[in-house]
Amino acid sequence: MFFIDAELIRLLAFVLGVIGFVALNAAYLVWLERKEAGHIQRRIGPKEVGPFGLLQPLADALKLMTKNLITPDGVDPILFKIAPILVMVPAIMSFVTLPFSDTLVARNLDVGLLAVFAFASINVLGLLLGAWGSRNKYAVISAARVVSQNVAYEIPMLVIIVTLVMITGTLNLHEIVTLQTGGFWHWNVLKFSASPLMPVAFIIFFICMLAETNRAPFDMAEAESELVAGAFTEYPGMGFGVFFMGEYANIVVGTSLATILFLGGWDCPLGLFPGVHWFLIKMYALIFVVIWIRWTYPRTTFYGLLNLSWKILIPVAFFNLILTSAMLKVF
Amino acid sequence: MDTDAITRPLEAVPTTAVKTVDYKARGFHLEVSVSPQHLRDVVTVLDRTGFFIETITGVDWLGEKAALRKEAEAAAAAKAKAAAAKAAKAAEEASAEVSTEESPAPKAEKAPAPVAAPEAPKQPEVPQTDDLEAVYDFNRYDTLFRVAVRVRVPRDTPEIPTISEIYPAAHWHEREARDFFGFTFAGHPYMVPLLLPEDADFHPLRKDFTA
Amino acid sequence: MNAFAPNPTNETFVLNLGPQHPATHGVLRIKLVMDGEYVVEAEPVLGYIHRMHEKMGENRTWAQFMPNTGRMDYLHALAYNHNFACIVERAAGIEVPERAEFIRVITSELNRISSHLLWFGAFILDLGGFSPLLYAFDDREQILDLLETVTGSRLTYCYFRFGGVYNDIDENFEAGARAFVARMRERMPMYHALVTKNIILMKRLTDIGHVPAEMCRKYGATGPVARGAGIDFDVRKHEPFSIYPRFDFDIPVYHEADSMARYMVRMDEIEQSLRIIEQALGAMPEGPVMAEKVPKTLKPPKGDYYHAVETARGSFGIRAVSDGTNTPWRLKLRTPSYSNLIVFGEAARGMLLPDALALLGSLDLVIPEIDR
Amino acid sequence: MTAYFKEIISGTWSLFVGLGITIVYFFKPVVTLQYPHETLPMTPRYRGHIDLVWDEVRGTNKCIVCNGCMKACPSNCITLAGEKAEGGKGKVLTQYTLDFTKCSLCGLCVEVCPTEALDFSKEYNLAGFDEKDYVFDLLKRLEAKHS
Repeated sequence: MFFIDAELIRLLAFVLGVIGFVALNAAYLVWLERKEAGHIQRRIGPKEVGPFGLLQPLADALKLMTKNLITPDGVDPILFKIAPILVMVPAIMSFVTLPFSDTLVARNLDVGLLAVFAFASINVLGLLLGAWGSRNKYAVISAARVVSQNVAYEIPMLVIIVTLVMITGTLNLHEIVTLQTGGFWHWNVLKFSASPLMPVAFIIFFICMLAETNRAPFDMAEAESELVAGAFTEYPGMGFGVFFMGEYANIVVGTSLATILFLGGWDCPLGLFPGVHWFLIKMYALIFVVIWIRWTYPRTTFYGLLNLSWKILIPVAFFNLILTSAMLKVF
Repeated sequence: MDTDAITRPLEAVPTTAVKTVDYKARGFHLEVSVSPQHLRDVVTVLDRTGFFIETITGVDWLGEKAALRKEAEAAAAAKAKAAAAKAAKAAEEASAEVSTEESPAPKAEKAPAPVAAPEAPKQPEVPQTDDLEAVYDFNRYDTLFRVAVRVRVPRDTPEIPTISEIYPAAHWHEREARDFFGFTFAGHPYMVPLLLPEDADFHPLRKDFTA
Repeated sequence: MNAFAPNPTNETFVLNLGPQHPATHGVLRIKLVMDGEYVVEAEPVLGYIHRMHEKMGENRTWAQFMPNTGRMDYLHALAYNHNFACIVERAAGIEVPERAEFIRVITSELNRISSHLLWFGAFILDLGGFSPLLYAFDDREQILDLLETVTGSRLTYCYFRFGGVYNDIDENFEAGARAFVARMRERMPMYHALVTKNIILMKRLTDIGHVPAEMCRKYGATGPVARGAGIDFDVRKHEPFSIYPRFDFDIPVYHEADSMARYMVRMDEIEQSLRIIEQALGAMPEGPVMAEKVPKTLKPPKGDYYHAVETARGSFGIRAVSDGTNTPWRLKLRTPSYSNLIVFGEAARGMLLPDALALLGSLDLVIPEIDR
Repeated sequence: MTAYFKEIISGTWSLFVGLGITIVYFFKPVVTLQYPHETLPMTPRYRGHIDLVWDEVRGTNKCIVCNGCMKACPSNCITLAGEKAEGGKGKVLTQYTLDFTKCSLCGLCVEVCPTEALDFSKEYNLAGFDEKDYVFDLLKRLEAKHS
């Protein structure tokens, strides 16, 4: 007889599902981005391939895949090839512990929040190695920017997370959402009983999320008017494609995390019909905002970003931490 | 703008010839001709009085000397012709009562040839080689006053001192003039081709250049 | 100034910015010696698209050179047309009919706005903002459509002739120009709200990229670069040509000498150009658009001539040497971007790469004009 | 200290204003034209490449072979030839070639023509694979149009 662990099958199904979800998201977020950018700029965006240009991502993927995978002269072949995977895989791994709904979660880890952040920090390593390995001056400048940017932004982000963990008292993502159920006034973003600065904390988290995923206005890593394509300058075809997908996967992780931590996950704003659809609505709304921001603002500079982090975000985050702990102690 | 305040220090520089120009017709106010040795003095005066440099224009005067010679010859011929005509007229007047209807014209036309011929080699001030000219255009921000500084050098040894320490802008203008005309700007710190390829050894704006 | 001071080390590297780089807007190459992200030395390398218009001018008649003028600064081609027409008119003593002068001013100012709009979009694109480019193009499209109805082309105009203009304008053009002035006045507050007052943009431009007045004088910088440094210099007022003295307009001058000042000068200039267009449309006389007595083969008298106009980028001067024949002996084209770019080498020293590129964008370079 | 907070508040406000502007445009109709599917009519003065004009009265072109356009062209892209008209006086055009690869669309040829035999075509869809496709035989084009 076959003794196959049911849990293992479930896990495999979930991993496959997650990979499919991520790939589909990465492809269609490109479509969404182009469409949204188009309409913001009063154009249509992709429209030729399929209805509303819906088949455009497939055409793009096909184009990228048929391109020759060149390994340029002088690059470190191992680092050069491993880097895109190092960006992609941790993003997929993060999904393992993200609860999409009450039941839809691959592994409900007790240290889920910690695991997500552990995986998220590998992403930077991938970019650094890829840039370093491709031996391009633009790429190396970009790598230096990515690393210091991430170091600067992990601090306010983690301070906000510490505040949140103090409020909820758990690192289990599923539990964090469960504590927020019952309508939008229970969500962490509006938990004024813990701290009156919770909306500000959410904004800081959101800004840090943008910076961590290298999205505009913090896209200094691939600032195309300065560094051509930054860390991806030397990457051809699908090497670039995987980086690209990894970036969008990271955005999905970031917005999912924001949904879970602050917006009540799968909880309905009015306490009715909770479920995965609410999670997806909130997540895509946040992604819409991310794209909307990208097509509105110019890019910051490197020192502008550090100034923002050290002079505004970190003090405010710490102030929020102290305020929260005081309020938790008092009430 | 007080023209005197500019012209006086400019005239103080040796070898300068300062000439006011009709602005309406020509588009600039002052024309300063100077020998290459004293160019820097003129430019220093302009810098001190607050001018900015607009551009350096090279002009190749190939064939100018030949044209001048021809012109001089023609002028001499005309002069001789006039003199001959006068002489003829005088002669005619003198002999008015003698010859009546005889026309003096054919005699006068024949006359200049022997007169002009010895005059042509009498032009030693026109040398054989043609000139390259560099025209430095200066202008002011506060009032309308354009100054054109002209320097002439022979085509085969076109050496002009650099003014790039006085006006850093000249750094590029001089490189450009060297590219296109082959001037040598003595003392220029970085004389590599600016607009032409690095290994270019031709000067396209010289009139004898053919692609 | 920068929040960090450069930390001098001996480890510099050379970064080749261009000839194909998104921020150089054409084929300009800048050899940067970098210390980390700090620019130690910046040397622009030119000549990748040099077409030798000056030699072309010596090989064709005065009239045949007119199409070339529009191809140097393709963004403000009409000003280049204008200058060449003016210098030949000055040399040959041709009087231009009044209506033609009005048409010249209106079309040239429309062209100036279109040039500034394109610069605006491209500059914000250099700074990483995408949408303002498309909004600016939307407005610029209106101008190009208008100019197309009267000149027949959209970019490299060859519209002015010695003694007038090629075509007369009609009521449709006048109505269109009036509508555009109204539309642009409505759009300017949007641009200021979306871009000028944006904190990110302000942080990127204020106190960055100083080009002070004395540096402008030493390098011969003109146009918005000089006006951003507090120099009240605009050829339209300073050395009036055409019928500009008849119009009531201001020269925007900012004293900060940074990238923001240059940005503001250009944005204010759009409004001033709108004022000129409005006044010119109101005072438009009737009459011919071509001078009657223009000789068929033009032979300006011997001598050299200078004429300058204010283009969108600064003072564009032509020094023409005529030998009395129908072809110019020498045509020297003094282009503003060329002089403005020389400043970059000194001004960019010690800056961070993104700031240096913001400075480069704020100089508003058109490469074919540098490599004329 | 107040400057610090003022900057935070005004800066944040400016960011929201920007978002407000772009979202308004997001819901406004698009202004672009979907080019190959939709086209705009060309303006009457549009300067395409030159074309010979058909003379309705005489049923031929208006050219009198004065070579004015050939001489006026700055880039020497016009070559034309004519022969003595049979019977009548003047000349008849036998060949008119425009090398469009050199043409800069300046219109000096149209302007110089004494009989208005030249005009701008309204063609702008000009793309091809061979340089030789752009050496137009204008006489043939005219005849093809009117036969």
